Amino acid sequence: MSAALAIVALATLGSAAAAMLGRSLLRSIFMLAVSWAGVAAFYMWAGAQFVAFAQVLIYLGAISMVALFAVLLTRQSRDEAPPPPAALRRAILAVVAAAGVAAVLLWAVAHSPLAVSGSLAPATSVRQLGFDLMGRHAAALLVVGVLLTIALLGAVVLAADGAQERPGDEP
Amino acid sequence: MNALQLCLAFSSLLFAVGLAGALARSNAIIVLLGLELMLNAANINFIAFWRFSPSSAPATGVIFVLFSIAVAAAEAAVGMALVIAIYRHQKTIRLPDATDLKG
Amino acid sequence: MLGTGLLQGLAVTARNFLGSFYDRRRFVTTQYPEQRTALPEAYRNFPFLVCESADDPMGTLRCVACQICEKECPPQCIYIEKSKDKKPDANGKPQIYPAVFDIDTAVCMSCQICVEVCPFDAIKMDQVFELAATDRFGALLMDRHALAKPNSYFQSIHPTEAGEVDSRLLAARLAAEEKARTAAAAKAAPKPAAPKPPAAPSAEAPKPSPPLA
Amino acid sequence: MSAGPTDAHLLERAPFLLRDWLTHALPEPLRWFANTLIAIAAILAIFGTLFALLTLVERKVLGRVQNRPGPNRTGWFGILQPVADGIKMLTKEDIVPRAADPLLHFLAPVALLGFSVLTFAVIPYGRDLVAVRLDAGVLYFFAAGSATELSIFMAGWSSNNKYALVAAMRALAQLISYELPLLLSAVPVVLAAGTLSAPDIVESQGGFTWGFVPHWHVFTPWGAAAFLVFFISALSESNRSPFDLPEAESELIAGHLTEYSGFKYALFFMAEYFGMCSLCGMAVTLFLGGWQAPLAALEFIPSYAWFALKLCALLLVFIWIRATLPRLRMDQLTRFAWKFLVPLALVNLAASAFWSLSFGWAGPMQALRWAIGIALAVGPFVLLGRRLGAGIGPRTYRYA
Repeated sequence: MSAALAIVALATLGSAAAAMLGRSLLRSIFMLAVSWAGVAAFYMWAGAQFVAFAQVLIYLGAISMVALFAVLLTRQSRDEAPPPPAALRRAILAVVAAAGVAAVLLWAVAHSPLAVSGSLAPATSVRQLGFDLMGRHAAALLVVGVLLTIALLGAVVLAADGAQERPGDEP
Repeated sequence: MNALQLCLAFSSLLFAVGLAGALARSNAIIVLLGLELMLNAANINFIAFWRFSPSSAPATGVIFVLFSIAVAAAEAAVGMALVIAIYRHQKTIRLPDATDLKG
Repeated sequence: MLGTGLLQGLAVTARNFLGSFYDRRRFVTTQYPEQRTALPEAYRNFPFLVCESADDPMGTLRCVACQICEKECPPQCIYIEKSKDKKPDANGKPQIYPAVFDIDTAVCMSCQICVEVCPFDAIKMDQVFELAATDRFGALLMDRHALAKPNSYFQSIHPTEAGEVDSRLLAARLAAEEKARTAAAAKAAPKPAAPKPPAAPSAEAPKPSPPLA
Repeated sequence: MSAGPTDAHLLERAPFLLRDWLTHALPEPLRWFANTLIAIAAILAIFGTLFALLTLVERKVLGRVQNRPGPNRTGWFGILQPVADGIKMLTKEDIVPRAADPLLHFLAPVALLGFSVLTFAVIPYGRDLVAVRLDAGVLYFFAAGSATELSIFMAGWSSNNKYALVAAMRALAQLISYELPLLLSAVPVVLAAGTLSAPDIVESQGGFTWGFVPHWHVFTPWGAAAFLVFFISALSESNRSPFDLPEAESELIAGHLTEYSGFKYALFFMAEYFGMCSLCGMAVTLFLGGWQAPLAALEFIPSYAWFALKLCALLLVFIWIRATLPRLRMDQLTRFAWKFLVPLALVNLAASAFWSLSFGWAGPMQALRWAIGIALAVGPFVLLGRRLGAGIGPRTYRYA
């Protein structure tokens, strides 16, 4: 049980770290895709199948695609230039800060009295999940739907080119 | 260390990796993806607490993660659109270079 | 309505699909190496040398190595060497013959000019098309042994043209015979002892030599 | 895999009997493992064979449509042609361009094939004949399917070839565009069946009206419309003609496959056909009643035979369409997805909701229900179609 978790965690963390360290942007995104898949594997391990599939569908199917498109549409930045000294200093500071956060979090995790119930949470069926979403959380679902719609429209407006569509381009 | 703590440690480390990436890199896309990693780490916490906590309301953690994923998708779409808009104005997506307010 | 055109297209392909099973006129493919379509008579490519008999092709070549075709050939794919000696042709008359007659089929463009200029009806167009070879230098260079094909073959591939050629040759031969006979008779009347001059008939009718006797 | 039905007759239980005969001697945990392995091996073997046969059938059918016999030299009616192709592929040199990213270049076909094989896990091939009974099976199917896009992009980018990259961009745009209608046209079925589990969706389509009209979703107004949308999107998702833009050989050489040769190329080819098979299988599951027999009298034929029959019929339609339609242009492709299929699927969602709400209507109300249902399915199609085709008259060809 824990061995599976350890393998998943190591793969996820390793690929995430590789993605953050990598110099080639596209390789970074592929590594991130692996790490998101690792998170999905964690959800599977934890018995949240529905969330795992949603994770794969949205992160691997949509967000990585959007990132790839962004990379290809902003061509110059395919490979980052070697870091200037200022960037290097920033990177060192960032790693120190992240390590500090990690240390605090780990200390907190290790020292808080986290009780684990003897029985695991019952695996929820998709049916139950659907009733919950439409019942208790219906308002939140609605808000999320509106948010997604507005975000999509906003993204289209932001990314749209000002140039008019050429009139002769109709099929 | 029990299973819950293992999961939390995993999510803390993932959060730290995402934070380091978001702070250290100058490329806007990688910064955004670092933010996504941090969101993922938070989601892992939700699932872990739902799974192992003694008094878990049915499926609340799962539903929260679903909402979180939806918000993350919206965030990614808007973020990438912003990156493209910045690139169109300034011909670069390195964040230290994007210092002008007027495009 | 949208999609009706697509349905029409699908109907057309379905008709073709089903039709290919029962309609032989639709299904025109022939299984080539086993099944061969008859070539049309007018089909011509690559020249060959006509000989009179299949048993002795080299001895009965009509070609007298006049080299007109070699000179006329646009891509210059014909190479001829005259023989030093003379050999009796099909009619027994001594003639120069081609010691070497090569056609490079890799170069030949099947223009048929060699056939048109030949005064002896000795080179004609063939119907071969399976000349593929593994050696592109040797195997595509045809020598006179490969090129010689009997008159019967010519008649089988181009019967109309072969009939014309044969009747022309026969008429010329008969005319020459007639002439030789009258000449012999005329000569026999004043001077019966004089021998028959052999060169005179061959000069006026190039191809058919006078009959032997 | 479950234990299998016990009350069905012998032919119906044949796959389970065979499996149990093979594994009955093993102890319990090992037996479960062996059963799973057998299920995987069976799926791979059956669909591998189907792939080989499909390449041959496709070429034969295309040949017949063009009034020629198709491959007929290798073996009886060309039956050994797939073997010959396989040997050719295996013995070809495997070329990796010097400027390519060797790791990703290698991983792309493997990942693509892996993801497309994953989708086979949740399709019910017969009564209780499903590899993994997932509660969210349909979602799993689409998740695994969407992951294939990543590997296509991987192939295009790692080749370091401009044609491959352009094709990969096209493939991405196309797959993302058509993923949406594909998902949206599956949602009404989920709504009607009230479950995301593929076997339960098939179960919900059992039974007959008046003894001969099966309760398949395709025989409802919204179901027919959703099936149409799903089928068109499936054509596009599996890169089949007329949506085979990523590998438009007249423009992009071979698309993302340009720099692939030998066995890796064969893997791509295989993944494409596997994707086609799994999408057709999902279409059969969602709309055509899965393994259900079309007539009650024909239920003596085992369920998996019915599934195979429906699957092959759909695959043949795929080939038929390939033989008929020319390729679309890129802008036409995306316009068709966003301006026609997506709105149609969304409206269809409403139609399906109406159908579910009006479940209790009876008598003359039943006729009204059908009328409204048909109007909700056909009306948007006609209106959107007119909008899509606005300004395009029938073409006249001056020299034809």
